Amino acid sequence: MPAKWQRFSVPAIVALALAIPAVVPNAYQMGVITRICLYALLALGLNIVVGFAGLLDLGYVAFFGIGSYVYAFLASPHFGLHWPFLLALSASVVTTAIFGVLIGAPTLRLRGDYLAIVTLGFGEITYILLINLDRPINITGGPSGIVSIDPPSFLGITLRDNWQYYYLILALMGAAVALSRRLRDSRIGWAWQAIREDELAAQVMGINTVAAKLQAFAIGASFAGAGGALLASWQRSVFPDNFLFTESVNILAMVILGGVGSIPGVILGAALIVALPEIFRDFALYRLLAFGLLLMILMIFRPEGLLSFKGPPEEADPLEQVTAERQ
Amino acid sequence: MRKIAAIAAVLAAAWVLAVPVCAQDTIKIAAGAPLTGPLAKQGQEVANAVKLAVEEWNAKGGVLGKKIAVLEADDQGNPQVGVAAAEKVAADPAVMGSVWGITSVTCIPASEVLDRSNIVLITPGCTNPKVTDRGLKNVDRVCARDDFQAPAGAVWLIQDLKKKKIAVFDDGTTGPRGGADEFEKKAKALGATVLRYVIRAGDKDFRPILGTIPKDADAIYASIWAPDAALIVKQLPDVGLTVPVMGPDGQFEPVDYIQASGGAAEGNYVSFLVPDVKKVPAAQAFAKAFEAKYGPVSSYGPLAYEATNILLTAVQKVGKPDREAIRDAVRATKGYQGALGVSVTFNAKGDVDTQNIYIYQVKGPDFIQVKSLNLGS
Amino acid sequence: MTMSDRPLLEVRGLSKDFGGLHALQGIDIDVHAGEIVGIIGPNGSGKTTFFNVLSGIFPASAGTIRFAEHQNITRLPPHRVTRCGIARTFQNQRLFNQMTVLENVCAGMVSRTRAGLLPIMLALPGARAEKAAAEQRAMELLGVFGTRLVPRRDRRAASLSYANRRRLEIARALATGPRLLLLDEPAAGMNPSETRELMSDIVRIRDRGLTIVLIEHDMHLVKGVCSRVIAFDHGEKLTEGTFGEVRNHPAVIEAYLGHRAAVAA
Amino acid sequence: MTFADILAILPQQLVFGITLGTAYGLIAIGYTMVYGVLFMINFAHGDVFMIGAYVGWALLGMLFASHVVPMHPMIVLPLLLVGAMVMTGAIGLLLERLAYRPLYQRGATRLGPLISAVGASIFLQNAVMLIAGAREKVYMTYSVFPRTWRFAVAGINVSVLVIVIASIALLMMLGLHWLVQRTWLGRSIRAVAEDREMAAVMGIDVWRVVALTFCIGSALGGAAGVLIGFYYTQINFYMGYAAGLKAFTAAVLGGIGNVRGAMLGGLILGIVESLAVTFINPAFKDVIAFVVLILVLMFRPGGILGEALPDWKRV
Repeated sequence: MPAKWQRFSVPAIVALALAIPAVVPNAYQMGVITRICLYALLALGLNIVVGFAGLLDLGYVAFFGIGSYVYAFLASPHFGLHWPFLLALSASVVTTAIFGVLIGAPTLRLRGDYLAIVTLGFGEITYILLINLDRPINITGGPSGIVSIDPPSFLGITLRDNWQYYYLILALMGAAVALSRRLRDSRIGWAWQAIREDELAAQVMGINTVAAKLQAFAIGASFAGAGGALLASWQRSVFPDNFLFTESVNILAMVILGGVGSIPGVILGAALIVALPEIFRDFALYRLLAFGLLLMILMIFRPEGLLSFKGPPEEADPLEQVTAERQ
Repeated sequence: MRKIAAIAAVLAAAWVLAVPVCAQDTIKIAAGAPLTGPLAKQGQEVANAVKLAVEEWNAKGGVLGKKIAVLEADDQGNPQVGVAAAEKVAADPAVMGSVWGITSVTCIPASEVLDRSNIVLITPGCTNPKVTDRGLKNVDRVCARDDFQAPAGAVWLIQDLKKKKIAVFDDGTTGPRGGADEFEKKAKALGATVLRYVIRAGDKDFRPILGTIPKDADAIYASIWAPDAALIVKQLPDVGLTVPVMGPDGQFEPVDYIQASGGAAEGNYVSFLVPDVKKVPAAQAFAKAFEAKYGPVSSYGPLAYEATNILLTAVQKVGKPDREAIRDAVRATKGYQGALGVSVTFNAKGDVDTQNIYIYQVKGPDFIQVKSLNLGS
Repeated sequence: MTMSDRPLLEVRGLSKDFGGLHALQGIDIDVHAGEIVGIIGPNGSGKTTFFNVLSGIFPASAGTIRFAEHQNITRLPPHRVTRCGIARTFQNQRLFNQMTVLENVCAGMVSRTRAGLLPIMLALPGARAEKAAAEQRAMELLGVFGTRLVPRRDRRAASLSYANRRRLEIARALATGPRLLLLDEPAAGMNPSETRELMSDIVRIRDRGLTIVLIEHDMHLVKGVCSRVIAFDHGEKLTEGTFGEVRNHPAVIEAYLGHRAAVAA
Repeated sequence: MTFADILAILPQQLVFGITLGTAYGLIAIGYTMVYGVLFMINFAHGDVFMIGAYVGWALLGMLFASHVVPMHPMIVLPLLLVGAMVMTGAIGLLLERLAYRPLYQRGATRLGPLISAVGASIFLQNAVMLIAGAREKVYMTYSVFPRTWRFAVAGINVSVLVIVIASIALLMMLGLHWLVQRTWLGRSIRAVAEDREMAAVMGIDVWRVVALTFCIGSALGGAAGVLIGFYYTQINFYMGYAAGLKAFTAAVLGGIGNVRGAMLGGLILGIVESLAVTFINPAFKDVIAFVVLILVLMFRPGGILGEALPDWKRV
C-alpha cells in the first residue's frame, strides 16, 4: 500500500465499520456481525496473554463467565440490584482483572503446557462452581442461570436492537484495539514480548517477569470481563453453558488462526470462527465437520496464521554472509 | 496477505448482501431444536414431526393458499448457537411462527430474539418454568412444566408406592436441575427424606457416586436424560442397590433407556408429557404416518406435531401473514382438539391449563402407562 | 588502598556446586572501574558458570558478590542484579527473535523506565514522552555500531546476520544502563575483520564509562583490549595478570595443552 | 451420613476409584507418548480413543450376529483389540501425515499444531456422528462378561471385567516400557525426543519415527477405547472430550512424557475423585481433582514422577 494511502486507512476502516448497519439488510446478519465484534474483543484480550506474553491460557472463558455473572449480579432482579450500565460494566472489568491476578499468581512458575492444563482446570472449576453455587445459598442461579438482565442504557436511551448493540460493542472493541496497540508498543509490551521470546534472557535484561505476567493476565482478563458484561446485557440472560471449554478453544483458535500477536489477524480470526459455522449453517449436519476440516487446512497452509508478519530476509553484506555460513 | 484480505472482503460482502431468497408464495414455519450434538436424536424427532404436520397441511392445499415450508434451525442445545439460529429465523420474512424444543437453556434466549420480531414460539418439550414465567407474549407451551411433572413423580413414589427415603439425581443442566428441585420440594412436603446428588453429563462411570447412597434408601428419582439413566440402572447392581428408579420425560426413550439398560431398567418408572399413542385412538393416524416416514415415535414427536397444527390453525384463523396477529391467535387458542385427544387451552402465561402427566412403567421392551395425573387448574 | 579505590566488583570465595560437581570453587576476583578484564580457560573450566552466578541465574553455593557501593548482590534474582547495574550477553545468543532490532534494545530499557499500566493505556503525556525518549536512546545505542544496526532497526532480530546479532546483543545489554558489562565470547563466529571492528567497539564502550569483563577464546582479541587477564581451570582461578604474564604461566599452558606440553615448555 | 457409614463404604469406594483411575491412565499413556516425542498436546487423542471404542462396538455386534464365534472374553477381546488398534493406528498415521507433519515442515510454532489438532478432533467427532448416528451405542458387555462373574473379597465387590482391564493396562504399560527401553525403535524414539536434528544426523529417519510414535500412541488409545467401552457399557461420539481431558490431566499429574507417570496420575486422579465423592460432594469432584492437580504442580512443577523430557524442552 503506498504510504500516502496509509494514513487514510484507519479513518476508512472506521467509516466502513460505522456504515455497516446501514448496508446490512437484516437483523440476523447484524447479529452475526455484532457477535464477531464481541468475540474480537475477547480474542484481543486472549491475544495479550497468548500472543504478546506467550502464556498458553486454555481457561480464558472463565474470565468471560466471571464478567458476565458480575454484570448479571449487579443489573438484574436476581439480587434486586440495578446498577447503571457503565458502573456495572466497570465492576465486571475490575473484578475479572482481580481474578486474572488471582488465577495467574499460582501458575507463574509453570512452563507452557503445564500452564495450559492448569488454566484449563480453572476454566472447568469456574464452570462447575457456576452450576453448583445455587445452594445452600443461591448465588449463581445454578444451571438455569440468571435471566431478565437489564439492557444497557445511557442518558435515558435503552438499547434493544442489534444495530444499537453493534455500535456499543464496536466502541468497546475499538477501545480494545487501541489499548492493545498502546500496550504492545510500550515498555510493558516490550517486557511481554521479551518473556514470550526468551524468559531467561528477559529476566537478565532486568525485566520483572512475575509482575509482567500478572499484568498480562489482569489486562487479558479485564477484556474478557468487558466482553462478559456485554454478553450478559445483550443476551439478557446468562447460563453456565455459555462458558464451556469449547468456548476457550474457539477464542484461542481466533487468536492463532489470524496470526498470534497480530491485532488485525486476531480480528480476522474472530470473523472467520464466528462466521464460518454460520455460512455452513445451510449444510446443517455437515457444518461442524466442514469447520473442523477447514481449521486443519488453514493451519496446514498458513501455520503462522493468516495475517502473520514475516520480515524480509537480511540482505547481508558478502563478508557477513561467509561468516554466517561458516557457523 | 493483501490478497487474503481482499478475498475475505469479497466473501464478507457476498454473504452480507446475500438476502435470503424468499419466494412470496410460501409460508415458513421454523423447527428449532438441537439437530446436531448430544441431543440430536430427540431434536430431529421434533423437526421430523413438524415436517410431517406441514406435509399433511400441504397435501390439503397448504395455508392461506400458499405452500408451507419448514425452516430447520439447529440450536445444538447451546444458548449462543440458539440465539444465532433464532436471529436467522427472525430475519426471514416468510417465517410466521416456530416450534422450538427441546432444551430450555436454548429456548429461553431464542425466544427473546423471536419476541423482538413478534414470532410466536410454541415449545413441545421445554419444561423449565422460566420458559413461560418471563411473561413474553410470544411463548406458548403444549407440554406440562417441570414444577408439575416432577411433583407428579413425587406423588407417585411417595403416595402410591409409599417410598420414604429417596436419592435424587440431576446432571447440572437447567431442565434436570429444575426438575430435581421441584421434586425435592414436593417430596419433603409429602414427608419423605431427600438426598441430592449431581452427576456430570458426559461421565460414564457413576459407581463412585452410587456407592455413597445409603443402603436404606428405597427409591431413586433421576432427573437426567435417558442414556445417563441407563448407565445408572446398569451400575446399581455393582453397588448392591435394588431400588426402583423413576425419571422425567427425558427418559421416555425405548432405545436409549430400556434397550440400552439391557434389562436393568425393568420395572422402573418414567413420567411423560404425552399419553401412550397406542392408547389414544385419535393419535393412531399420526403414529402410523410418522413411523412410516421416520421410524417409531420415541419422544416429543406427538407434541411437536400438535404444536405445529396449533400454529397453522392459528395462521389459518388470522387469514393473513401477520406475525403479531398469529402470535396473539396462538395464545388465544381455546379448547383445541388435537391428535392426542386432549383439549388445549393456553392460560395468560402461555401454559396449557391441563397439566397432564402420564406415569409409565418399563415392562419388557416397552413403556406401559400405569397412571395419568392432571395437576393443572 | 583508600575508600575511593574500592573495586566495582568484589567476589570472595565464590563456589557453585551442581550435585557433586564443583563447577566453581573459591573464586576471588576484584574488578575496578574502567577496566577491561578478560577471562580465559579451556572449555568446561567454569567461565560461563561464573557469569551465570554473577548475573543471578544460578544461586551461589557459597561466597559473596559485592557490587558498586559495596552492595551484597549474592542472592538477588537476575532482574534485580541487572537493575543494580550488571548486564550481560550470552555465549549462545539469546535475542528476542520475533521482535524487531529496535524493540530488542527497547526491551533492555524496561527496567530503566517507569510508566505504569494506566498512563500507558490512557496515553498520558508522561508515558508518551518516556517512550519517545526510550526509543531515541535505543537508536543512539544502535549507533554505537555505526551503520551496522541503525538501518536495520525494523527488521526481525532473527533475520540478522550472525555478527549483527552479536552486536545487537551488546546494544541490548547496554540499554539496561549497566556500569559493568559481561560479554560471553563476543567474537565467537566472527571473521578477523569483524573481530577487529568488535575490538574497537569494545574499547569505545569502555570509554563511555563502563567496566567490561569478557570471556573469550580469541587470544588476539584478549591481547588487544584486556588490561588484565584471569585464567580459569576446573572451576578455580589459576592466575591473573597482564596478558603476557598469564600466557606464560606454566599452569595456564598446562591447562590448555596438557601436562606433557607444559613440561616440554 | 455418619463417619462410621463412610468408613464402611470406603474400601469399596477406593476400588471404584482405582478402576476409574485405570481407565484414565490407559488413555493417558497415548497422550504422554506423543507429547514426550513431539512436545505437542494431541487434542484429537481423546477422539482416537472414542473411535477405538466404536470399532470395538461394531466388531462386537458383528461377532454377536455371526453366531459363529463363542462369546468368550479370551476369543472376543483379542479380536476386538486387534481390530480397534489397527484402525486407530491407521488414523494416527493419517493424523500425523495430514494435521501435524505439514505444519511442522512449514515451520509452525507450537500453537499451530494445537489448533490443527482441535480441528481434527471436531472433524473426527462429527464424522463418527454422521457415520454411526448421534445415538449412544451400547456395548454388550454382559454377553461377554456375565454379571455373575464377580467375587467379593473382604466385603469388596470386584468383577472379572475390572481385573481384566487392569491387567491389560499393566501389560500395555510394561510392553511400552520394554519397547521404549529395549528395542531399536524405542532407542530411535528416545533419540528423536532428545534432539531431532542430532537424531537425523545419526541416520535416524526422523519422520518415520514420529509417524510410528503417533501410530503406537493412537493404537494404545484405540485399545483403551475397547476396554473402557466394555467397562462403561455405553459410548457416544463426544465421549472423547471428557475422557481426553481427564487423561491429559492424569498425564500432567504424573509427569508428562513419563509412561509410568501417566498410569500413576490416572490412578491418583481416579482415587481423588472417588474420595471427593465420598467425603465432600459429588458435584465438586472435578473441582477437587483440578485443585489437587494445581497443588501438585505448585509444589512439584514437573508432576509427581517428574517429566521425562530432555533438558531443552524443560527450559
